[in-house]
Amino acid sequence: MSFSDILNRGGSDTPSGVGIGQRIREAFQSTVDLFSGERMGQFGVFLLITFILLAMTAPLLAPYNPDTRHEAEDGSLLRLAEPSGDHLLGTNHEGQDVLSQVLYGTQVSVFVGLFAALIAVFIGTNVGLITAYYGGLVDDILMRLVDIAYGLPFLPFVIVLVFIFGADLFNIVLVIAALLWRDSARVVRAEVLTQKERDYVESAEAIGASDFRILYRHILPNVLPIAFLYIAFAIAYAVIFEASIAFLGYGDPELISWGKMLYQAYTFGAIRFAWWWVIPPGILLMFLVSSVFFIGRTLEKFTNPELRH
Amino acid sequence: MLNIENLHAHYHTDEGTDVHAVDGVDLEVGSNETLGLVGESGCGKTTLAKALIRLLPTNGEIVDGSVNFKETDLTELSDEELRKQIRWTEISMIPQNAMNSLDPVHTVGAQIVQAIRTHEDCSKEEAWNRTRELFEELGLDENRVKDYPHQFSGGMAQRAAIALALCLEPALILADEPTTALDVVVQDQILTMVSELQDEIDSSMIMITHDMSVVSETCDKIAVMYGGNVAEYADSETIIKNPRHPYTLGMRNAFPDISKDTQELISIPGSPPDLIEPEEGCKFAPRCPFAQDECREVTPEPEEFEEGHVVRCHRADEVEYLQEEASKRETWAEMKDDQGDLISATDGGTDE
Amino acid sequence: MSSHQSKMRVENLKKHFTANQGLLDRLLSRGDREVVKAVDGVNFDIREGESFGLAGESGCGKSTLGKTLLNLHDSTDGSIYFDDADITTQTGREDIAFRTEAQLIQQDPFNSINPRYKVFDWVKEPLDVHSLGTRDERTDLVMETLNEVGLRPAEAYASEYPTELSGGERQRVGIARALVLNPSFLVADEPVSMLDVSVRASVLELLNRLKEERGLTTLFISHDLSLLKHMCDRIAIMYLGQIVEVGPARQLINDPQHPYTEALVSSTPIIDPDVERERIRLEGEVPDPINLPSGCRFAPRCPKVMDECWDEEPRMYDVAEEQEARCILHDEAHADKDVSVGGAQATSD
Amino acid sequence: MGLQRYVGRRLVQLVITYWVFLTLLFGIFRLAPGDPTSMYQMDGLSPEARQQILERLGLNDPLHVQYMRFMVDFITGNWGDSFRYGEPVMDIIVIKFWNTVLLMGPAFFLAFAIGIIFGAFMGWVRGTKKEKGGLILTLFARSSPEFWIGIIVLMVFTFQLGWFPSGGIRAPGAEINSFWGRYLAWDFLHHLALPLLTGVIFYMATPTLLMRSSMISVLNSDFVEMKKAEGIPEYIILYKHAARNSILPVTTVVAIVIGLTIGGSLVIETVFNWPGMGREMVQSVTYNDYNVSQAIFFLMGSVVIFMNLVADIAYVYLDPRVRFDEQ
Repeated sequence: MSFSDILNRGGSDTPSGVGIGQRIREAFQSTVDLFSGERMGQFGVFLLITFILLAMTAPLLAPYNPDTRHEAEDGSLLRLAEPSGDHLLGTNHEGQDVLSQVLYGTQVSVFVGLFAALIAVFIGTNVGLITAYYGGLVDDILMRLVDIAYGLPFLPFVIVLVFIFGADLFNIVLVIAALLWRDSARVVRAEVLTQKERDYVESAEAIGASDFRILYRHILPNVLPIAFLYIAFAIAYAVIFEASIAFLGYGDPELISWGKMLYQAYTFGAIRFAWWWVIPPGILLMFLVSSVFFIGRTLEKFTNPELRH
Repeated sequence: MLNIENLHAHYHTDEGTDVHAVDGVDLEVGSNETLGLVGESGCGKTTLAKALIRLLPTNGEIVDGSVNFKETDLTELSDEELRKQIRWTEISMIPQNAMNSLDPVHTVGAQIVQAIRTHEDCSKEEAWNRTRELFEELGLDENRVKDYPHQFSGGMAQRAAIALALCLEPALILADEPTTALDVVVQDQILTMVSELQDEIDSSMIMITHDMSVVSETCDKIAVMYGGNVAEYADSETIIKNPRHPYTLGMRNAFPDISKDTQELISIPGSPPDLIEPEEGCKFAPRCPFAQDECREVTPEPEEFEEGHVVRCHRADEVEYLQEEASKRETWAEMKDDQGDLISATDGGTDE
Repeated sequence: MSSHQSKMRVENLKKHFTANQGLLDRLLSRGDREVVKAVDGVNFDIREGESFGLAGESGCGKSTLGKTLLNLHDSTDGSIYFDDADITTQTGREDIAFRTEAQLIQQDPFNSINPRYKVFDWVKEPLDVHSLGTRDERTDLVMETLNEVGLRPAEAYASEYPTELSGGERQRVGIARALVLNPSFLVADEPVSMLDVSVRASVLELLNRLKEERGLTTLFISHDLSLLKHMCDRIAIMYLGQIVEVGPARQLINDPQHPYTEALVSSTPIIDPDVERERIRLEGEVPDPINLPSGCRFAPRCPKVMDECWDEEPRMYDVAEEQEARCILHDEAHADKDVSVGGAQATSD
Repeated sequence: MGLQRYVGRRLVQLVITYWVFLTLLFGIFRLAPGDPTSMYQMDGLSPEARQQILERLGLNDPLHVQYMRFMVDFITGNWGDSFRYGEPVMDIIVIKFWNTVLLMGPAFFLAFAIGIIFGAFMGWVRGTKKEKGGLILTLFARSSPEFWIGIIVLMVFTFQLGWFPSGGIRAPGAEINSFWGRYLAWDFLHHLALPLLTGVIFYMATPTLLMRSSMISVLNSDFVEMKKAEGIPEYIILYKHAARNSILPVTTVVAIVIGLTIGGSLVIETVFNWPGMGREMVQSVTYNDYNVSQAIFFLMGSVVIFMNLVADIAYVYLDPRVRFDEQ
């Protein structure tokens, strides 16, 4: 690296040199480097990107409108048709194309997973940073809240809240996020407590750096790997909970989701015979969730070097 | 009693290269003798000790050489033979950090009792009684045998670890930086006690440390290690007062002596080699003010000068010149200029 | 004493910690909080341009004292005069001015640099925080400082992450960061104890050179008396939150006047096989600075303890030129006893 | 002394948690749309009659009066009547509570027992093919929602192999003579097998993974190396030292897994038509049957809170460092 590169790197608009954005970018870069040689992690990343692409292109890829009720040649509803050239994954009890439904279902799971996780970890990371750094009463009260949140049975709580606020996709996202933040808050807090004891924080205090600077420029970049890890876990939980809510019949009635497809298949008794209706949404659910767990495995090695061997 | 011949121990890295942590070590330890193993971090002293009782981590391996202990080659024994015949009954260890070396969920006494009963056929009461006696001997309250490690202070934990090391009266004790983590007062108490007890049970010891003053006071023989080799080996007095290896000379310069009123501390430039697939040549040559072409091209072999004084250096025969020049600041400073600006002022010498 | 210009004067400084308890404990407890008296009534002054050594065993409060002097801890009681201004009462901008004057060099080179910062950013940060100079000026200053601490070529080091550097190099980066604000006072807390022996000397050499060239005043904290003897003009010995002896470095080591100093010196191993040391064995270890005994704090371990030692805390006595010790052996009432505790250390020079 | 104080402090925490939990419970169900009368509305309920019902149920009182009454009633076990069944909630729930406990309790304990053994094994053989295979299987198990595992289990064991019944708690027409006769029967176990298997597969992933990573870090610790140097046989190092220390962090996820288990009962009971609390709760929420869903929610929360307390106290017993630091 040449000298001018150094200067360019140091040259963001803020008077304080390297911006927070770049630090996050660098943390991200080191996270990317981490995946080299990690086959499980790479597989996870590949799967997750595939799912995101599928979600974005579902309307293009889906052969039919998922709501269309197809009819057989004799004009009757094409119910529970086995997979064929026209319907690669057959049809369901209302003659709708399973493949198209599965593709559209990707959108719900990916959307809920990503958004709920980002909101939850954003809240959790900030709560963790602030409580751990300032301690005292703020810490006491917020951590008691986290304890209480752990004392609530998660799924029943989500269902009651979704029922109360309405089974709208955004509500589902918000309710899941409102309950999931506790995980990342607790872990980030623990990590900040150890980072806080490290000498570089003292060094920042000694030069007169502000609390904000210490929290967001010094400590945050060092807890980002663990925040990324908890984004991965939060995605997994959010996807599972959304699917569970839908399976119990409390999902957004306007949308097609994998959980809802399985709910319909199950209540119709289709698991006895119509495998083509049951297996695809279930398998995809499993793969979507496992993709983030595989990524999480690799991130975990980063946060806990002892797991490398 | 212990005779190490041409020992090579390597660590395999993820990149497929080998770190030659111990690279052809020859050493001897006589009975009731204390050998000091001195060197800086990464010189292979701890690897050597672990290789002796085959405790290398999974990526470590003894690739060549032999460790002859009382006429048995330890590298040839099966794991089970080694465990039953050698470990703890013949060779025990005093760790650097006693607190971490004791299992936190069992009492200290129970761990000593376990070690005794694993190797000796004796009743529980007898083992506990012996443990209490050991505690007494090490200046610990015998009622604390039922305490957990974390209830001990650092010094007490170290004593407990020594009790554990001595419980089977082994023939050889490996002490890996046994007092580095302690304050000087406690260090002094413990070193004195270890020496006394060692005499009492008539065992030998290998004391690993980076502290020249500790080995000078405690050990009969000293081996100075550098880059996986023994650079110089002799009795303590010779190593301290009449060393021949430039590295030993440099270390003497860098070490402050409390008994002196004026002393110029001189550092050795550069930093230790990384030992990944080392090339031919003396490993100290890049930092040595006396290095010549031969030093950079040919690996020096150990050579015996006076009785028992073994040196690995091509120029060890010019002892007077070396000792004279090495005590001057300019020698080490001048040498830096030959190496170029980067290495000159720093100790780092990263490969730029 | 008056002939010396004082850089930092400390009067009756105290730093007590109360065990951190949670909300619930506070509600439930009946006021039985444990107080750790890490620094408990310390007086000394550091003269302009000198190297002042602070020694003691772990847990004696020397690091806490160092950090309190830098205003990194709020003091519980007492005053710290820095260039004749009391910094314990300063806040806001004055504090910021003090921050540029007094800097810290830390012990652990592997922990003291934020692993996410490059050397350049790390050394430049103090300038950013205090908004000093234009961007170009900052860059020049950083490069100059890197050169000064021996990280040459500075350009090559500037773009490195700390993980790519050796311990000695990192310690130099830490020194550069402390120097970039051009301070007049440094607290060096065990600056070489984590480094290899062969490297230590070069870092010490650098600190000595900076002291000469920049006229820095340094507080040198270490547990290693041999090192302090070679680095410092004067040394203070701490025990359980108090200074028990202070005096010129060589004089204090060669002829200690407090039984604790004597024991510390006599426990230090000597490399020269010709010098025999007289060992004074102390019983036990440094206790926690909670529930301190009345009277002399060292009494429970002191080999020379007398009945009077338990009565009240001894004051500092003048024991030799510029040397003071906190021990009633030096009280006139004991003039008949053998007070010459020194001479334990044979000297070879 | 120290231990008592710790337990005492923990009990005070428990009371606070309970209080917040009950307040939340009260608040949430007051917020819920509709009221118990809505299910009668389609029958042409007159406004007067509706007011009468609300009056009888005390739903017209000021909020703080309702809150006080709610708190007192809940603490004294007076949970009111079900709007839907017209019977005391207690009577409806008791049997369902036991049905759930007998399903989820064993699932929870088996998941931990198997997970700890399996995880310890994976940690011990770290770096081998066996470990990697086990890890991938565990990750897939953890990635499957309970209902999906349940569906697969049903498809395989019931519809393909026909070994087990598809749901319910006993065969139609089976006679019940007593409380114990209800559960100590081959028929019950036959019905229990599949839902239990589903629960164990899902819940064991967390303890397994944690035990594995905890085991790996313990195996890297100094004292394990020391025990090897002492010549202690490997199997003793494995169970007496490595596994014993590795279990400590695993106990900290008991709370999380309990929460998952209780929540999971909703799903598993729905899949297998198990007449437990979870399925009852899902139904009562749909029917605005406040009293029932409140009571079930309260019971579920109580189990979680209580098990957290047990786990915390167990941790104190397992780790001498905590036990003695409190003194």
